[in-house]
Amino acid sequence: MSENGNGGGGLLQLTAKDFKSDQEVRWCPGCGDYAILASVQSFMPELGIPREKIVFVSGIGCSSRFPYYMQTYGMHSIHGRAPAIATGLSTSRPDLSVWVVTGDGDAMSIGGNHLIHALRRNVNLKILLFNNEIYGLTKGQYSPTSPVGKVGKSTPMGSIDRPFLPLSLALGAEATFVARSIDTDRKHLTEVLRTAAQHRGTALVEIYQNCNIYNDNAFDFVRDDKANRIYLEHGKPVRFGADGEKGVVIAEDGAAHVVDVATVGEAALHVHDAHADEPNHAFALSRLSYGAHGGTPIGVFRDIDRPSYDELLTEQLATAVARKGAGDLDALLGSVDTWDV
Amino acid sequence: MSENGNGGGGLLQLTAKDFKSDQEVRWCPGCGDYAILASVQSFMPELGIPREKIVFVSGIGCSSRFPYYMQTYGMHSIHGRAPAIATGLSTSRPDLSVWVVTGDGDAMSIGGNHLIHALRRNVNLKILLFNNEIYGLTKGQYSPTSPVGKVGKSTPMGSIDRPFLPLSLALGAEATFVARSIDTDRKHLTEVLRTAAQHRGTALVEIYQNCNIYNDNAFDFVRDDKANRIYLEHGKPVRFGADGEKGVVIAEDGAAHVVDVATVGEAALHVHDAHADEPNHAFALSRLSYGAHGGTPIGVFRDIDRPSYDELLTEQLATAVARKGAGDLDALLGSVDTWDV
Amino acid sequence: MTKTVEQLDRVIIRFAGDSGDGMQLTGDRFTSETAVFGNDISTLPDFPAEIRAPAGSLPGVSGFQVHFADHDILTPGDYPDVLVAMNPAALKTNINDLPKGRTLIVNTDAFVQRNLDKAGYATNPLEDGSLADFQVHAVQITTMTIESVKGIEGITPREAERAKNMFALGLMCWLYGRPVQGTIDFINDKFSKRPEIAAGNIAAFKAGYAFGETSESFSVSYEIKPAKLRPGKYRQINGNSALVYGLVAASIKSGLPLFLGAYPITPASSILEELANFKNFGVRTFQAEDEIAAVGSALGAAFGGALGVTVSAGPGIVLKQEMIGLAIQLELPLVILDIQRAGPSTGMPTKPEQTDLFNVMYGRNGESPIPVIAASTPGQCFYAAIEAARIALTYRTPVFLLSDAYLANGAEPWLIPSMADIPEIPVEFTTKPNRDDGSFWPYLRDEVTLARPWAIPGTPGLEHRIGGIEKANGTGNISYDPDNHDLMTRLRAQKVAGIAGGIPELEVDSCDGARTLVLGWGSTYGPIGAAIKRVRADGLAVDQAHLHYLNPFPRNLGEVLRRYDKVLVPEMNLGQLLQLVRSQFLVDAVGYNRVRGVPFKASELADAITALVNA
Amino acid sequence: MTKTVEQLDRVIIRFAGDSGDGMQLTGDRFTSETAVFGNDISTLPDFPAEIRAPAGSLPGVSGFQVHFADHDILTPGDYPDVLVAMNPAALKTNINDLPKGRTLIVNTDAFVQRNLDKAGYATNPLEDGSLADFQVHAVQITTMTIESVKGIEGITPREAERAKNMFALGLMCWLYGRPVQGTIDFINDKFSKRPEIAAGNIAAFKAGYAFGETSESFSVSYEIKPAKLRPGKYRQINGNSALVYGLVAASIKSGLPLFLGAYPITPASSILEELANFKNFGVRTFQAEDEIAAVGSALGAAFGGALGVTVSAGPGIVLKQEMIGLAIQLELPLVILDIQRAGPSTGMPTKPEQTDLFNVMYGRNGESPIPVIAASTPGQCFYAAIEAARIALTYRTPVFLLSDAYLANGAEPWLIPSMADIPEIPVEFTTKPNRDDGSFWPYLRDEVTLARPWAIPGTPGLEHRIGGIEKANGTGNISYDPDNHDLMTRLRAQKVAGIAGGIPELEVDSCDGARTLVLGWGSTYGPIGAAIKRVRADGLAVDQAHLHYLNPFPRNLGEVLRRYDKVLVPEMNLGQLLQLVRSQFLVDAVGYNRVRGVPFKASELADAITALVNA
Ligand SMILES: Cc1ncc(C[n+]2csc(CCOP(=O)(O)OP(=O)(O)O)c2C)c(N)n1
Ligand SMILES: Cc1ncc(C[n+]2csc(CCOP(=O)(O)OP(=O)(O)O)c2C)c(N)n1
Ligand code: SF4
Ligand code: SF4
Ligand SMILES: [Mg+2]
Ligand SMILES: [Mg+2]
Repeated sequence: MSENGNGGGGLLQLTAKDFKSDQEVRWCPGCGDYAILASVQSFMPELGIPREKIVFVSGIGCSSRFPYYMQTYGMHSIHGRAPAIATGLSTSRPDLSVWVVTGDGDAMSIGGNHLIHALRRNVNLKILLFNNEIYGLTKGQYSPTSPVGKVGKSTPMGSIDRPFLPLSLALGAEATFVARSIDTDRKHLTEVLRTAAQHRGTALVEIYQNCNIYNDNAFDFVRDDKANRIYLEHGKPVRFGADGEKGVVIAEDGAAHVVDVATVGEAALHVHDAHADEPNHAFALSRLSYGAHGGTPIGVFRDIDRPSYDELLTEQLATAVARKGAGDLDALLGSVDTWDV
Repeated sequence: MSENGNGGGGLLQLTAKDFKSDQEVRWCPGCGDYAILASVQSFMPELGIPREKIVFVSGIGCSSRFPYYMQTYGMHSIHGRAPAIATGLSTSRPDLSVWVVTGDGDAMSIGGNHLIHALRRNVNLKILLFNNEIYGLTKGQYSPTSPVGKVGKSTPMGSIDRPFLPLSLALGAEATFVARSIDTDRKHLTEVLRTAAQHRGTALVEIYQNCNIYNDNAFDFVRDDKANRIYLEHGKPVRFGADGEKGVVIAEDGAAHVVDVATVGEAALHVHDAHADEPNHAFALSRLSYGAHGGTPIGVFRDIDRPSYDELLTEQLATAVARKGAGDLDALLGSVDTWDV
Repeated sequence: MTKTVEQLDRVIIRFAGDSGDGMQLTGDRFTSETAVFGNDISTLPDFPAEIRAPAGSLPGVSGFQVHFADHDILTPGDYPDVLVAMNPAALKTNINDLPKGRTLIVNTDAFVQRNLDKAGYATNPLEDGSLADFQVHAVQITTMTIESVKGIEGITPREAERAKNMFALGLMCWLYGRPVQGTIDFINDKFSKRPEIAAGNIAAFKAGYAFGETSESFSVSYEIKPAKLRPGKYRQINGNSALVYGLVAASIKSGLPLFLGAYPITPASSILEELANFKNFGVRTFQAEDEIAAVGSALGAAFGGALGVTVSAGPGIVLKQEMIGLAIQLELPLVILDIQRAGPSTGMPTKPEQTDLFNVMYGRNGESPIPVIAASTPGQCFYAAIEAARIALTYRTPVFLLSDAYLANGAEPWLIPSMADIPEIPVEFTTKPNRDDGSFWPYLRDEVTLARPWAIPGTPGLEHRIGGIEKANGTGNISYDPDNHDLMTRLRAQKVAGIAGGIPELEVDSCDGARTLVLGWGSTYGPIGAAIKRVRADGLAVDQAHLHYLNPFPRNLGEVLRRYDKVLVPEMNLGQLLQLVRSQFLVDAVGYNRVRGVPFKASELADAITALVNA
Repeated sequence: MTKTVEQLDRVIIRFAGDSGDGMQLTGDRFTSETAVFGNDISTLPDFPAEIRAPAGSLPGVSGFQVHFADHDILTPGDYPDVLVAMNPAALKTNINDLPKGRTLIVNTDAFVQRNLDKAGYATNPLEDGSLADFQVHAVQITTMTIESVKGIEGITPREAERAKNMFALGLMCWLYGRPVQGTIDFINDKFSKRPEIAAGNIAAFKAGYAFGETSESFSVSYEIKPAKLRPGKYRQINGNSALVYGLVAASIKSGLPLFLGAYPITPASSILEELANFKNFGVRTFQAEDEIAAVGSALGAAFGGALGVTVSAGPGIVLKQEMIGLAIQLELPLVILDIQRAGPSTGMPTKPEQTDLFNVMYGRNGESPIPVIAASTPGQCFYAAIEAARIALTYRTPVFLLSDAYLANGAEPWLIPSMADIPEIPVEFTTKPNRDDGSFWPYLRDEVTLARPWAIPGTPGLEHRIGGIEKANGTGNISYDPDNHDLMTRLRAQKVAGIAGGIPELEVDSCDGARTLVLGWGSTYGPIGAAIKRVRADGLAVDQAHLHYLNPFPRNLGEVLRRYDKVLVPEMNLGQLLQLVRSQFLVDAVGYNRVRGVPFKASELADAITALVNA
């Protein structure tokens, strides 16, 4: 995989195996996390970044065990706070490639605030959100992404609260990069990871992940029924279905709707623009899978260029030195009214 | 004001004065909070709800002193947590009218997570967010709504992080009601409060509020320059300007843009639909004032009907009683394997 | 083959297998049958924090120990008499606890090379002689399970194999003469939607039983007579369920609706989950976005007149503390359950510890006194919950109730209380002005309890505002007056200290001539009691006292402590109660402290006590 | 008119006025001139939590007390010699502190009916004889200020009136013979963008000075000779600035870039604000979304090899504790500054207290030991910050540094240190495998300090993972092994306890025959010292010791305590250090505890000491 040229990969002859740590993987047999781990490990060499420059930071949850399995630097932190910790690391060490791994409970429940603030700041982080629509590690309570009516351990009569759509929330939070992929679609996931890695600032990647113990089959509508996958491609009309017979239009109400291409004609279809300045169309697309469990867009919804937080801060530091000279504490301490005794 | 018929106001002959507590108001002279307080106090009688059924809950900040001045039940709680506290109150006491008062720091910085969760749950709360784009009480640090480049006490070289647009964030968080008004526009603010009060579930009202000490004139572009106020009215084309010469269209990119009515013709203008199922147009409008500091929509962006959290919970309680009968603990304790000694 | 039946007075069995092997269920069922049979019981489930670590791995081992007897027992037992090991990893992690000469039952089918490797066995322990010191029963459990299930339609091979825990259960039921009908009913109920699975499990269960009856490997079976407990109707209970029932009872007895705000966390989650089934009792449960919102919502509900409750474990309790500080300022009732687990930080989430005492006492800014009580046994959790609610409601204060992972999951027989016997918790909301001039002061205190009035929204004429800023005693208005702040600081402290007046004195289980006292709190009640029995049986005179109230202490604690030459305070921490009593009473008490994430063994405590007495 | 000049050895002045009257600025300027003049000084700013409460109201009063002398002084003084009251509310809230016979200067222009009403005066105190016991100087400050400014173009009447604090300052400068040029320069600088405002303020300042010289009301002016401090170059400093400089010094001396994650909160915000100006020192400041993110970001930066720092006050510290627990598990260096304020909950945000000691020691789940040090004076904050960083970096542990609202804002003369004299803080990152087999174990400890290696991202070959779950000593792999957990719990405790080996023994300021020791910590250093001086002057033999290290204690503390018959521990809390020393050393120390949100007065402490000695 290391033949890819991004970031000087030519020099480093790493393989997926180099990114496997010596720790035994402790997920349930059949868990979607395995597939994601394999994809990430095999994608890593492409980055062309030496392992020691890569850091994985996670919170708490099944998904958050991820860093233990990566032969990079890593921190398995506390519930919901990985983006905050990673922000400090990324901001003080712009030379590192910092990745956050989180779950739907970790990122959207307890950690919601840190997530949206990282997004608006555009901190140089790649956030992988393993969305299984359930709390795995604590054994099956509904999460903020579970659909209404979810019967879980804490909701015997069904949940009554409307879930978040992680990507809609992210776009409302001024995200510069949002994408979605599926645990088992290795090719697609790798492609999305590649784009995320190249993004300047915060990239949020939602990954539909099957928890076969507490929420099996939650994503079958798109995981099993591939005809429901709407692969978003920049500059292309949005089509899907077994034979591309379906498409997506942005309708009068500003919302994305699924249509028959035969009926409306290809020209009427929405042409995806991942780099659009305004997030409105990405927002419309992010809402398409709502409840319907039919056609569901995956891919990069939005990817725009804005300076990252650490770049701007580093710039301010340089400007300060240029303006005031490198700091001299002796001089500074004496720069106010002083007197001699 | 109590002649208004909403909610049985005819019976209660309360006036604004009845809603003034005996506590001396302790804001800086000239603070926008005074105007909001006056508007709220004079609006309250309209609700037709007896004072004892009304509760104001706040966090910490200048704005959060609000409950002390209202002759209702009230709690001045801790920083950022008012929505969480109010959620417990509203959920356990559906008979009350629960209002949250919060600031941009309180609601968007430390309290961001509680805010977005209240919104998605559609808890029966009316949230008044006093946005002065600064931390008032702690004396002038920039806030998550301050524009990029804000020079504040903690950002001597200017802030480098992109602010939230509170209404965009709320719409990304599945809000059922979002609105905006201005501290000094009493008529408009009252109108918005009226609509919010009638809404089922969470209503978020952003109020531009001038902090004349630490961020004076932040909203002059729309507070002073009334021609910049875009009054959103349901079912009407969106027009503004001194003589209605300007308007708003939703363009090809899905974004809202300001246009000359003379050029495009009235028919091209966006017709505001506050009750649209899909939030896309509201989202587009919520982004219109960004940085531009020109035409800025105020009014009700979105107001859709969805059951509130407490209604659904109360319903589950009733269903449980219907199914299992009213709880009998003696019976329940003995309903498992037992034995006699 | 005729088999003999031997009488035993008590037995300790440990089931151990892979996380996927259903050991917790097996243990639960065995315990249920044993309880219904009338033995006294005590159990210790022990499972990993991972949902299901890799099959066959050492970290994936899940265990369940049950101790049952014909007399009153206090702990799940130090060392097993029988170890059932379903795979090599289970053998490896548990064999060191099995005393020489005791019984080992192994599922030989699992001792294949792959599993031996995973467990780190260089050679097969079943063959290399390393188990020579034990009475080994090598049983082809998997094979026989699959065999037993043959012919039942619709069962997959995987499903057939998974019934092997029922085979083991059947075997153990035969071995100890347990009744079987309860398990058959249970299986039918559990798999009511898939009768073929039910049939398979029952077949495996019966096969295990039959294997015991017929196999030459087992020549003796055992009988353990029912225990003579206090007469009455019994059931089994674990600590978390008991807390749930206690909270519901407190809601009924106070007449206040129960509101629980919680965020899932091991080992506290089941309290939220179980209470969610009490909707027909008017119980509202709210799964919040985090622990801060959880306690916040409970406090909001309390402001509205509900019995507000929140529950968590260490990391979550820490997050709640700022809000609890607000509750202290607001002087509103609130019950906070802390199901302690091993720390610091994430620590060992499924393991018990007593390390949160300092945290609940002191983990807030400012002088913020709070009552703290602790439960001592699974069944006692029920009464502790009621008592926590009583204190909270009577004194208008947040209250901490400490339990731990051991009590949470451990089970014991429980004399079922009757609601009629539980005292009412009288709560009066203030509905009228409390001053002669017709005004209402929210901080005008009750002279006895120092509690402030609780006037809830909806009460006409008593509209008022409260908040976290210091307030004038009486009016409740914001006040920065130095003397008022000193006064309020002391009043809050006195109010909590005054609770001592309304709680029982500390009772001492004493014996003639004892010069040494063992003082405990929380879940060490069982092990300490068992240790005391042992050392007394050895002829030592040692007294025992157990604290259920940690703040304030029972009013006679100082006097009790000063009666002894030596005081030993065993704790599953580095000496937290110890510090409190040393500081408050200046007695040179010493600690026995182990922070291993497992309950004390009676034997280690007996050794420690003996050593101190003889020192 | 000729005026006499009298010599004084010390004076205490209190400026009091409306929040909008600029009293803090006035006090600051007076202090600066006084410091530059060479007196020893100590100040106590005292302002409301509201930004600007309603003009003229009692809660809106802002005060500033400055004590200056020709000798070494320790506190801002118990009671003022001179009170400057700019309005009736200021008079009302401060007059009770003014001893009979002392000087009162009032701005008569403000004593109009409206203001008298707001202050709750039924009659005008200037006229009703109630001030007869004081030497009252009734001055038309506003009128004369406006007069003085006349003729300066571009000043609004409102702006003219607002210069009245400069008039008052000018008058006081004359009265105590203070230099004036510094203030003139200061005004010119501050209003450099609006020269007319500068001119107006200078005119008012000079008018005040001139008024003193000419008015018959003042017949005497005073001279206070410079103090004989240790020779060297001095400046004024307050505690928060000193902490900032100390942190920057630690960054320089350790060679690590400084990263501060913080969220604004009174009285800690200025540390974030000041450090934000150190960008040319490579300092990165990050205003986080909340305190959890603030400490989290600092910990993330520490993982990356920075000197990670976070700062807050009570409520924010509580929120940080879960993350600090993680830092303890990770064994990474981190400095946490707690600028204590009055609690519980929001409490009284601008007022000092010492009530967070328990919170920082114990406010986390699990056994989570952490070093705690405390600063004693504004200037000492500089050294305390360096020491906190040294401990954190040397032992790879989070460290708490306690200051408080009094130290934060209070000022004193400060002998400016030279960077060259400050010892290096040697930090070595691990760059090579630390095991013979070429592997790297992140929890292989230094034998002396027990610190684990710090191998930062970017170091090839040392890739490793750390986390909050318990880990095996050495390898750092996840471990649920009971004995390992007990070991790690003890190792973490020992590591912190071992810091005692590297810190100085406690020094006692002793006098002949003393049988009583006064033991303090934190900002009570000044008042205790002043009280000791007094009681010794009264002939009592009393020793003093002051703790800068609260965890671990200096290794000789027990030995010191046991030397005395009586030990008094004065604290601005209900007895937190007291509990620690009683428990640890079983000495019957007693507390002097007041929780009033104001620093102790030397006189009250002198009384308490005397009472104890004579008891
Ligand atoms: C402060 C705190 N609260 C609660 C928990 C318990 N907890 C651990 S993981 C988790 C949720 C896990 O869900 P998710 O993030 O979706 O991860 P998954 O296990 O599904 O991958 C919770 C509630 C905790 N560890 N810490
Ligand atoms: C836990 C906690 N952190 C920080 C603070 C300090 N604090 C009080 S108000 C405030 C921000 C106020 O800003 P905003 O919410 O915008 O209200 P405003 O004063 O502008 O109305 C902060 C940081 C606090 N009281 N509690
Ligand atoms: S519980 Fe679910 S998410 Fe967790 S490891 Fe098992 S299958 Fe995966
Ligand atoms: S600081 Fe600003 S927001 Fe606060 S009271 Fe003053 S003017 Fe209003
Ligand atoms: Mg999940
Ligand atoms: Mg604000």
